[in-house]
Amino acid sequence: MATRGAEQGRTDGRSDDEIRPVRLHAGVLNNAHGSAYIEWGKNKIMVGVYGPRRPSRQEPLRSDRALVRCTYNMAPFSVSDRKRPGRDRRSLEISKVLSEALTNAVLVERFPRTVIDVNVEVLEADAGTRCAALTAASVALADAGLQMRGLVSACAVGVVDGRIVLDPSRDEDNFGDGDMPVGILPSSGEIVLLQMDGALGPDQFGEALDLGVEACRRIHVLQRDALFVRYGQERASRIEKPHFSGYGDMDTIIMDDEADPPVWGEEAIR
Amino acid sequence: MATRGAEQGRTDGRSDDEIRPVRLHAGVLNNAHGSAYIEWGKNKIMVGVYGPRRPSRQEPLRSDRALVRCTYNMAPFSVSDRKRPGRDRRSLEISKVLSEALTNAVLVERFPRTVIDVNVEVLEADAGTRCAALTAASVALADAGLQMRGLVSACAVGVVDGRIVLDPSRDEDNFGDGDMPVGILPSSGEIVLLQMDGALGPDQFGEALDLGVEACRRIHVLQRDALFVRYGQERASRIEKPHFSGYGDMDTIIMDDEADPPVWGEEAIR
Amino acid sequence: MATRGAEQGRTDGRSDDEIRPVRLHAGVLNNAHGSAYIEWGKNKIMVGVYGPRRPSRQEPLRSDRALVRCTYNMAPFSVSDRKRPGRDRRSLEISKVLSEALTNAVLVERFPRTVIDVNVEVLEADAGTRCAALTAASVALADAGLQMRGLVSACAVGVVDGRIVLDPSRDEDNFGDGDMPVGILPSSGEIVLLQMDGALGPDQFGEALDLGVEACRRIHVLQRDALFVRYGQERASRIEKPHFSGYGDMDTIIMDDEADPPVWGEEAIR
Amino acid sequence: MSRDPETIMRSQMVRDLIGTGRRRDDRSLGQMRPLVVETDVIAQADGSARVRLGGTELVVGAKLMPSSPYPDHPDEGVMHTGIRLSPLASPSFDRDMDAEATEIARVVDRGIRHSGMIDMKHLCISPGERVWGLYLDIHVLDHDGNLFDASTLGIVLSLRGLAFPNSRFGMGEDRPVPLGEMPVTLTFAKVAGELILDPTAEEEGVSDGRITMTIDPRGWVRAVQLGGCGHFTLEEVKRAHQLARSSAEVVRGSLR
Amino acid sequence: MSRDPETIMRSQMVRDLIGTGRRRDDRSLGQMRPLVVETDVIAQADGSARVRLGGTELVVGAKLMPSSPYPDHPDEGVMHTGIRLSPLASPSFDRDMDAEATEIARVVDRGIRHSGMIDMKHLCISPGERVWGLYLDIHVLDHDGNLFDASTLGIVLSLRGLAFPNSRFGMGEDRPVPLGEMPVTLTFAKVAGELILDPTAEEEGVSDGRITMTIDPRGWVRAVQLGGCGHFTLEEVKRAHQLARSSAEVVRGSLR
Amino acid sequence: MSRDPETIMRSQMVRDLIGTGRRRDDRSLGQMRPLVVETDVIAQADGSARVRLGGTELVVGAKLMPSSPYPDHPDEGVMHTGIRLSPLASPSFDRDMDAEATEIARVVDRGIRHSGMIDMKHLCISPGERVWGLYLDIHVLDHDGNLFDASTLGIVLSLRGLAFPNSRFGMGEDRPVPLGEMPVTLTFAKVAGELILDPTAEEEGVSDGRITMTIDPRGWVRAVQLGGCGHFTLEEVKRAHQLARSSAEVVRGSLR
Repeated sequence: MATRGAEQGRTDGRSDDEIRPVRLHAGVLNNAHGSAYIEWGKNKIMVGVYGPRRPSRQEPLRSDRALVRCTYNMAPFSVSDRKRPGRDRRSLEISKVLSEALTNAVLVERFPRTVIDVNVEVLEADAGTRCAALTAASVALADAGLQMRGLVSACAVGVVDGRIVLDPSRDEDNFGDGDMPVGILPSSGEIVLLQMDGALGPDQFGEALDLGVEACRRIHVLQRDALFVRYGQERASRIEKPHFSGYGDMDTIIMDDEADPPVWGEEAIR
Repeated sequence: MATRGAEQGRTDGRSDDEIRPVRLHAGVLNNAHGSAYIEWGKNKIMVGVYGPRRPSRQEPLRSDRALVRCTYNMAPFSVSDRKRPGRDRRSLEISKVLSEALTNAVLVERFPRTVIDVNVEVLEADAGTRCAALTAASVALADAGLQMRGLVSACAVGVVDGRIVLDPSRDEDNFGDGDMPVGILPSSGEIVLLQMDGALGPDQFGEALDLGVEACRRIHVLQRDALFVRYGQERASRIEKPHFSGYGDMDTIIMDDEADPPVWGEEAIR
Repeated sequence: MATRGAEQGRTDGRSDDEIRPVRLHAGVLNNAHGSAYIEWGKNKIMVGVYGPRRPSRQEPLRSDRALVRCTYNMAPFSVSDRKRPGRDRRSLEISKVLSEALTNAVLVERFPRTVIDVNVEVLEADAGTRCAALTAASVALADAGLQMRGLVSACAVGVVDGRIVLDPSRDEDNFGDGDMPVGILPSSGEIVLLQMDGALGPDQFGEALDLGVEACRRIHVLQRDALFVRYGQERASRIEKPHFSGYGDMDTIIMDDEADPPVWGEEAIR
Repeated sequence: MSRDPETIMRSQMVRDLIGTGRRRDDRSLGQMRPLVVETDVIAQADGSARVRLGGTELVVGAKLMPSSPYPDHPDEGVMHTGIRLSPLASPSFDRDMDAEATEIARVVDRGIRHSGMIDMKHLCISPGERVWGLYLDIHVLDHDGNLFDASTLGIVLSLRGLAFPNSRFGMGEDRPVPLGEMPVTLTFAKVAGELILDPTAEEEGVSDGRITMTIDPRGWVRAVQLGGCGHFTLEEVKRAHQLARSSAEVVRGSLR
Repeated sequence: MSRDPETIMRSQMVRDLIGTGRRRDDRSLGQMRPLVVETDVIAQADGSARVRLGGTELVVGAKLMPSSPYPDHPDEGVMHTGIRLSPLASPSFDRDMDAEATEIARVVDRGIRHSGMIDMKHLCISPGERVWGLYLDIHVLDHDGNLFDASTLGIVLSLRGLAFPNSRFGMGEDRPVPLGEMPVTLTFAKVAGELILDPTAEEEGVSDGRITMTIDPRGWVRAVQLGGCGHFTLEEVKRAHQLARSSAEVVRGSLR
Repeated sequence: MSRDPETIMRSQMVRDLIGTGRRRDDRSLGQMRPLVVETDVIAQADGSARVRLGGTELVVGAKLMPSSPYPDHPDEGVMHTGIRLSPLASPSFDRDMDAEATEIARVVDRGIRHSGMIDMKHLCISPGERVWGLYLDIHVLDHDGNLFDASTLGIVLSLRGLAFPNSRFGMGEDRPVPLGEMPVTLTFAKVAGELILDPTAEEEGVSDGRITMTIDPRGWVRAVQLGGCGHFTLEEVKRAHQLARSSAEVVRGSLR
């Protein structure tokens, strides 16, 4: 694929269509029914899935499908100024859009009157947390053995100095002109997460969208790799499973567009 | 009726026993089972009723009657300094006394184990909101087709410079010596709302009470008119129903003590 | 018992192993199923017990035993600076440790799927409230006629100027080097409340613990006396029951180590 | 909330008795229950009182804390009245009591505030900058009806002897807070068409409403609150007013 | 949340009709409902508007209050957008609506903010010290779908005629707040594979998702939000974008 | 909360095994689980650590923020310890965990505070005006028992290498925070009459109580907490104290 806009340069030296390094691991927690850990640039996010299950508190259920209930939470130490613990408006909105996007990923009709809890814990935040969380969450859902329509893959597109760039960093997000997180179901090509704020010219919108969708497909390869490592080879045992930092023996998946990914049908997991 | 105390004058030029202009409309909302909109002086209040129904959340019901659950809420823009959204102590108390007063209006024994929700939204406040809300709420209950013991009519009495005045304005309320909201069931003459704070001399109390009760009967006429407009002539269709501001075709009921109101039994509504 | 450390003196003139004056009354409230009032130094605490009962709100119960649910609350006027009403972290922790300690006192297995509510209201606080509350709470549980394994008796031990002292006062607590509340089941000798913070040398820990356990046994005598006054003589009628202040006719139990307490089996109460 | 036959019969009995002018505790319809009071019961408070009105018992603590004035009243102190309906005071308090607690606190507050027992200008320290905040906290320990009247009594008694805690805040010597005359709050329940003073919890439970009035020493009405889904005729309200005025004198006399 | 046979049949009917290019209220798929607007409806607000979009009705009040700037933007005012989904507006609002309310408020806020209709620098009073806080409060009175578009309309109209309330705060004479061009928000639901503009509550209920776009006068996209468990093909999103641009011109024209 | 036969049998098995001096994971009764630690895992924190103690895993982040001192300690920094029992860490965390979380945070805080590992006077910037606020936030990711000991370990490790972030606040160069020796927290569960160190969640579930002690380098006790409806004989508590002292040395040695 052609490298776009590399001549102008970005603050971290990436070309305009380059995604930050991503490391993604499935099945990293003991208790959660399914889990995934992602490092995406400096973002560090843990996702744990429980369900389908009956909730312990009484609450409205759906008679025709499972409720996917995502809770996005940021650790107090995840950002520069300590964040006060607890729910705020931003995390409430992100929880809602992630819940809705993930509802498309799971065959929710198969689990009526249940809840599937997807808990997202942002340990370190560096722009693009919702895309990283969504990417990891669908891997965690697959790790939980849920019957799925497909994984959801996500990546943000930004506008910096009038240029469309992929996966904006924190500086580019803060001082850029726009941010558009995109999440797709690669199995069908459908878009299930799309938000945007800032400014996109009439022609830029389509261009940004195309770039975002293409990036999601690259992310999808990493998701399949992570599940392959977890289930294909079984070399990562429950005890000695990969973790989120620099242990020598850790299975680290560095993004590599050239790699030929193993064929993997995530619909058939477990 | 004799005009009392007109010689001293009031800040807005009313005589002491004069009520501010009142406009009252029934059936102004599409979704609510019953609704009413009132403009009383500069007060603007919308009331919507749902019920009798089973509440969606689990909560204690009464096996012998319906619970009338009034929620009084002020819009943030309804007062001079922006009001923080959410429940406060004042609105909690008003919600309670309105709920209790309205319980007398509805034949609650006919709807055991249900809830009747009366939602009061104060869009603009200018003294006397609880009386205006109560007046509109009982019209909204009638509009919902609930079997009723009668409407509740309300009006406040104030003390300004030692004089008893009807329906004090905001200035009179802030700088006056007392405020006494009165609400009655005109069908039986019983008092169902009575609060007071300030100072009323031993003889003034009875005088103020008499004046308030008499004013409630005047308000009652307006309530019957509003229901007559809504149901008697059916000239206000569901789609082109009257609204709360100066549309040319709006049915506006200006208070007029001399008018001979149509005979109307609110007990027989629907 | 020898008076330890009396030569150094304490701010309030007590010897190191001397407990502040304690007055304890059982059955002081009309509505509560069981109640107790304690004055311990300047601490004034009321405890009321309800249960075993089904809670009015839906909540998780235990199929094998009753839940003992203690709520420790401080009145806004109980401390020097007015305390904001409502739950705080300190009261939440104290409520939890008191609940757990009292679970040992009651034969909870006899009341499955119920809740026993123990409400502690601290009217005046002066160091050592949790021990005083626990002492009174178990008397209130006995007063409620619950089948019990035994009373729980409690007293704190402190470290002041390197010396182990019993029942530290507020000054000693604020400026001392350590505080260790101890609560025991005198019937079995088991320790059911133990917290500590500050500094206790390797040998001091055991010494402090021994002293605390011994003090609990002294407190136990007072608890039995209070129940004897309430049930043994029936001289305190339901109407003219003892109260928490200086009425002339009040039955006041001043702590007295030498007194020969009446034999009393609290296990057999009611 | 369901009503079993026994409860219904018992309610009927209470009503019938009152219909004949009598009450279960042998009081006359216009009689208050025995009142036992004590002041200065809480050393940490700047004023405090304990009130036992029949089977109803509560403690009030008053505290003065330096505070900021409201911008529109720069030379007046601020006053806050709160109440805790502790779950230990009644089995019926095992649920959200916010609406009930708020109503009581606000009605009692209005009676105290408008009676002029405390002149808010006396609570000014430095106009526009610093005033005393007066916190009146009511703590209910046993609920057997009529919390309104007992609460006002508790506050009034806690105010007697209230002193500015100047020494605690490095502002010189403590000195007493000047006080006006005390207001009295009187509550009537309507049962079987009769107005009964100082209702018990049982009487409140069978009543057709409640009316509460706060009366100052000159006989002026300072606060009124009708509640409990009450419906009173005009004559009943006026009669309650007359009864409240005469009863206020009795209470005032007994506490002088 | 259970779906009875009647509801299922009704839903199918709505879908089938849209599949043939028609809607229950006889609109074309790309047509908005009748819009009735009125401004300056709330005297206490510094700007206000009432919007009736078909059966959806809401009031917006804008208020300016002196406030402190954020440390990282010392010369800019602050803006807060809130929404009340009053229980009177829909039987479905009889539960916690926090997530829905927050999403609408934030999406609408982003569209207004990024469109530049209000330059936050114009809201500066004294850099680093005092700025105007602009509070935009949306009050929903009747909910028949598409609260996003109606909310943006209400805010835009409440801003027209917004004046700095200098006199209220002793800062001289009131003067109008300079405004840029208005943004327009357009929402499409996907039903039976079709994109329909300005969906009713019933249409939202049977849809396979929702896409909301805010378009500025130059045709630039200022905010996008996909929701409602939506799944849209790339082509559908691009088509929504084209439709939004042309529809924005229609709305803008009708409100000029 | 109902206990099915399988759970009862399994509990009995765990108990019986411990009664014979063995544990399901083949540890001895006084042995801790394998401990894996890593520091500086969160770049945004001023100090951070990750701890894996058997199947329990948590991350601690320490942050320093300029703050105001308490009036009664004008020359000391302030410290706050918080914990998040994230629902992803255990199926049993799908409910209100406030009481549990508060207890852990407060007990761990007391141990750290009283051990003197951080002298609060070192956190003073300008006496009476500005001090450092030290925020210690524990984030539990996997719960397999003994959160007390793992939390203290996480905090201690996050403090090692903690630096004053002077540069972030325009106060000159960053410099390390002076540290004293580390405390160690040891928790024992009582099962079948035996004291077992570092219990798993399963062992906690069948235990007759829990006792937690924080020991400083001189062997002094700095915090104790008995919990879990525990009932311990005097001898058991004293034995726990002895075991804690010796175990603390082992842990301390392994982390030096």
